Amino acid sequence: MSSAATPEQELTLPKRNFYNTEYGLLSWLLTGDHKRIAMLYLFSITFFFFVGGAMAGLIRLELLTPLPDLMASDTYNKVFTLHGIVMIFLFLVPSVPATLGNFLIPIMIGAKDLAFPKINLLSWYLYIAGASCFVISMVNGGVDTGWTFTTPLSTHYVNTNVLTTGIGVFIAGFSSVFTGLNFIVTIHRMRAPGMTWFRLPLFVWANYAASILMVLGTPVLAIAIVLVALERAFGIGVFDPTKGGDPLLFQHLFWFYSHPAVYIMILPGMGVISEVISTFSRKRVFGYAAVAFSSVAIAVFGFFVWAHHMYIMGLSNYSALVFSLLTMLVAVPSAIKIFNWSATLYKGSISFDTPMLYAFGFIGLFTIGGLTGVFLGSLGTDIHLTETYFIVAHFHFVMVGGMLMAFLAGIHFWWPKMTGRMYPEGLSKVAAVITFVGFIFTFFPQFILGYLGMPRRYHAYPPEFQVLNVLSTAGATVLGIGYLIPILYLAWSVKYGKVAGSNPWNATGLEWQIQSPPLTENFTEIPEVDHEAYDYEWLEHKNRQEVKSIG
Amino acid sequence: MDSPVIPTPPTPAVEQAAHAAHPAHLRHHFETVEQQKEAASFGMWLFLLTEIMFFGGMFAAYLIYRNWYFAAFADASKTLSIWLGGINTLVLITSSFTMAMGVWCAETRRRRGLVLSLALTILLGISFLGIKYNEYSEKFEKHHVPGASFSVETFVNPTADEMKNEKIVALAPDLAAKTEIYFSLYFAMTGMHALHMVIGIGILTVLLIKAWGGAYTNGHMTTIENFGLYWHFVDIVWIFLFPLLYLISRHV
Amino acid sequence: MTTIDEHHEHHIVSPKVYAVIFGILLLGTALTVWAAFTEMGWLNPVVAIAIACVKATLVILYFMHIRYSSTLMKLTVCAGFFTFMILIGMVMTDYISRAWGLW
Amino acid sequence: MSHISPVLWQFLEKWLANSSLFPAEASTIAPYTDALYFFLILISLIGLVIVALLVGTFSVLYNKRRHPVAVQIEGSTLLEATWTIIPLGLFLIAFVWGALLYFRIYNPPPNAMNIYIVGKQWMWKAEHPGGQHEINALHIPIGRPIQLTLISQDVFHSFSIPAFRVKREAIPGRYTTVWFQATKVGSYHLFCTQYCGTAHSAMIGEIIVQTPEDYQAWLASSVSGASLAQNGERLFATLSCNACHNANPDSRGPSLANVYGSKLQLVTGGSVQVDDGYLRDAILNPSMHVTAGYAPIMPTYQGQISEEGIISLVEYIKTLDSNYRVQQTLNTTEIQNQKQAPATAPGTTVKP
Repeated sequence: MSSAATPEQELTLPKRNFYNTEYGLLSWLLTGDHKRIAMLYLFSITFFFFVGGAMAGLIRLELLTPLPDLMASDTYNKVFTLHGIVMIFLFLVPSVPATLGNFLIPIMIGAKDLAFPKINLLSWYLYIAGASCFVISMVNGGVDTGWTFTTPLSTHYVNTNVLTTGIGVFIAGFSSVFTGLNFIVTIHRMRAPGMTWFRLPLFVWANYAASILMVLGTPVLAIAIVLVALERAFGIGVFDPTKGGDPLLFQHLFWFYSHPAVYIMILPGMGVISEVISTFSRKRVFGYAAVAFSSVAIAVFGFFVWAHHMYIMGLSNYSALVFSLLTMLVAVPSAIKIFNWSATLYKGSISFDTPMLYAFGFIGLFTIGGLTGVFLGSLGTDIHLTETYFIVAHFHFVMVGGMLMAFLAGIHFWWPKMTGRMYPEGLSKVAAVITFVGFIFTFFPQFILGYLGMPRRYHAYPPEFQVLNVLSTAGATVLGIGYLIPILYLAWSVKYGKVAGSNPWNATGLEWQIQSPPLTENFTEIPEVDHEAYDYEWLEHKNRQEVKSIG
Repeated sequence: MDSPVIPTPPTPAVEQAAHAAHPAHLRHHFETVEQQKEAASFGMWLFLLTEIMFFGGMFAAYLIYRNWYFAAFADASKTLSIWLGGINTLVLITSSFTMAMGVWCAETRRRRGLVLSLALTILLGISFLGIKYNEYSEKFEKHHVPGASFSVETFVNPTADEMKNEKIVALAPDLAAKTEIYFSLYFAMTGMHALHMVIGIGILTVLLIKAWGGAYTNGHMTTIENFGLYWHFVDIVWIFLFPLLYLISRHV
Repeated sequence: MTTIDEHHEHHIVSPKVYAVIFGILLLGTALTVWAAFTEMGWLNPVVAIAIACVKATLVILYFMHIRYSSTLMKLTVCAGFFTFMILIGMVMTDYISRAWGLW
Repeated sequence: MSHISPVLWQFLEKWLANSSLFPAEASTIAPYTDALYFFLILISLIGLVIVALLVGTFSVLYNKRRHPVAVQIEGSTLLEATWTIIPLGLFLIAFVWGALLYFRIYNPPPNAMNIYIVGKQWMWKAEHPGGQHEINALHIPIGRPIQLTLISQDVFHSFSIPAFRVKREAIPGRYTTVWFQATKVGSYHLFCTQYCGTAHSAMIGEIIVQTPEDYQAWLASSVSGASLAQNGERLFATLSCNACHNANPDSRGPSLANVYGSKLQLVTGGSVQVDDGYLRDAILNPSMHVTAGYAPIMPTYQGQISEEGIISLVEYIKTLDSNYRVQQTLNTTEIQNQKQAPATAPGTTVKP
């Protein structure tokens, strides 16, 4: 796909771009450039994704047979704990915001950088520091509390590296606070002239909403973890039932962050999907305002529903009613988004490039993931389904099927912008399909397992569950391959890929109107925005002008 | 599209000409000094929001346990000295005032005033911590620090205790044990607050040295203003901690 | 440019205002200690919190210049306290209603 | 299939035949849960099909080759309102239906038979009122509502019986309850579903549903000592509870006759309904639960009685229906002590 406006022979990489203004390791480690920080994040996130993925592989391999035969129970518990911690704190939470968001938000709003470049770099260092804590705890023998750090298990009953891991979560949490803070300030303060709120790309809206959650939610997790650490170190008794504390209070504080955290994870992904769907159907997103506001609505309602993780944990039943009702309300904005995306295709001019395939995958899997959320939000069915593989399947459909698909859609969509080169198209489409099929095979059987009652975090299980588990493990193999292929061809494309040109998809965002890879300063002069987001007529007009001026 | 990468110096917009920027203070990615300033203070406020939520978790815990174990909380609160707490409140409010004056000096470009205000603020901050240290060490002596050495003796047998606080009502051992939760929250909340003070004093020292050298009184006082926000926030936390921890049911 | 006012002229608060606020804060501290020693029944904690809220509001409005800041800043501060209230309020729905009955 | 060896084929066949796709419906609640479950599946399928149809049809109709120029459409308030309100309505139905089911599962009928469950790392201990004691198993009769009162002595556990569609967490320091009525004889899985440490996946057991006759036979065959109430009575005496709670007119503690289920006036001014949880709290944190008219002199038993001991005491207090019965306590206990060896009775384990 090359831009119709640019003849083939002109496609060479721009002489100056943000990669070659400075050289050397230090120029990367001390950079203030949001694009370079985004690339740093991309590397570290990908690395930890494969660490977490390897853990997932071990889990699935263990569950191939009903017997606890591959590893000891302790090891298994440590593996799934680290799988959760690594995937959530080191991959899902920072994935889209810290890589794509970091790279694109300043460009999309017409700014030269994020508001606080040094804090942006600090975020990355905090991320690495947090990750190091996890690695240290892993090397020292691991931690087996589950990523949820349930008290009093984490405070009194396990002998593993809870403190180190807790410090890691605390630090990684502040990394995400600073990213969110930076985004909010940037989006409020740094928009180019003419870039009003309702001209912002939906990706920016989504990241804005997620940033609000990061800034306001994460500190509550931080304090919960601090109290767990104090409880462990000094026995302060705040969560200890024998001293009069309430272990459920920890659940409240923990989920006050950790439920909104799932929206931190999914919202930026939804932003990516809005961009991709619009670009490849050559149409303005259907009901722009509704999609934008639904992001904000999800962010706001996201704070009101956390206790639906605690229905059977001894939450007051009256409270459970309230939280169940609010949970139903938060499902609505997601439904709006799905329908709006579908309607965007109507009378579009759809092409099926790789990002679009991933976006279709997202819509399908996220719809299933979202709807099964209703099963769990509804009090009666939650009793049977919670803490089983149903919930595992549900959040993997949303997080992996939703978020990861969106992340891959975004990476494939903006790869030409980030590197200036295209990846092999046929292969990438094959990878997208493999991922989708592998995903369905891995996680769909887990819904059935869940209704059968197979508990999550089980090392061994009754033999009659084996067939479905074998299916799931087989699917996981396919899924693993699906994730490995992009890494290979994307790495290949950095050197050998076809030069993409500045706007290979003919997209309307400001980021596509500058060279790829961009200059360190992004824009030679700050653009005056005079058109709405996704204005394809404006783009066509602009392209015609350019052809004329060149001719 | 392939124009040279050398950043063109930002041209101040016409309407901001009055603020005509000293280029050294305007970072390359901002258009105007005003924009940079607003961004900085907005960022600071967002950071303070995270601080609100950080303390919020502890306030929630406090609220719950205070309602559950009110008698224990009331009793334990009486072991704190209102004098020390009250003086500390005054000290902190005064330091907030000197900080505000420091901001004013920076805004009106009074170097000596700024240096004096910052020095006073540091001094007051340190005296706050000194008094706090006094209070803490008393808790260690009386075995009121939660953990292995915690003892409920004071509350079970208030008359036997050396402390001359007749107001402590003797509690049954099971209820007296709940004072540990009070002290846990006391140490967690005041400890976190003190930690913020320590960090604040550290930053203040740096600011003081820079202000001595003439920084911040040259029209670029954003750093001072933002630090002021932080310091006032720490003050606000204490404004709530004082009545909540020291003044539970003193009238009985 | 946008629906809410995001930019604002810089306002220098005069020392006189600071001094007045400082005075009120000192008075408030004295008042809250006095109130704690006065028997008011269930009003005691309410009064203590109310005084603290007034003091905090004064600090925010004057020492922290929110009174002279843009609407955006005012909204930001409100958003912080709103979220804080959600945390407290929604946690309390559980703790208050636990005592209501068998379930 | 001829190239697959017959042994492997047989294995496959057996393997597939023994695998399950849908859990047994073995309680009165199960059909209700399944009904809601199928309703939700139906909604999900409809939603999924609509989305798939929209995306699929548009992909075919408006793909680039067939439809080279897109028609720009802003949006449609009417359509958007439709797909806001219809899902909202459906979700609200799911909420109301789910809430009703929740009431059903967590509101035991008054005639339910109570069995105590104590969870610990990593086993389930069941205490039948008759003194029968089981580990990682629970025998219950068919056709009779059974209420479980759960507690954990260490971390959170979760008592899950998929065939009954019920589940409840065993919380440290607090009783929770759940009830069910089995409808099919058989043996069903019992899982701990809340992650509880190393051997979490070994904290499993069996729910054995029997006909009333078999159940009676099992009860008779597995009496291992005194009943829970008798154990509690002995504990009541050994802990000298009856020194104060002796129902004499000048006693220092309130009489416990008929206290269970009554409304108690407390010194703090409030009144409270006496249930299992209240009795437990009153034993462990007595000074926070002082009956009006009495002094807060009762010592705490925190750390002195095991959870099973507290359960026995609670069971015993439930049986106290007259002052005469209370005064008999010591006598019967002595008789009990003569009659059997106390070691077999699990409820009386008194920690040093």
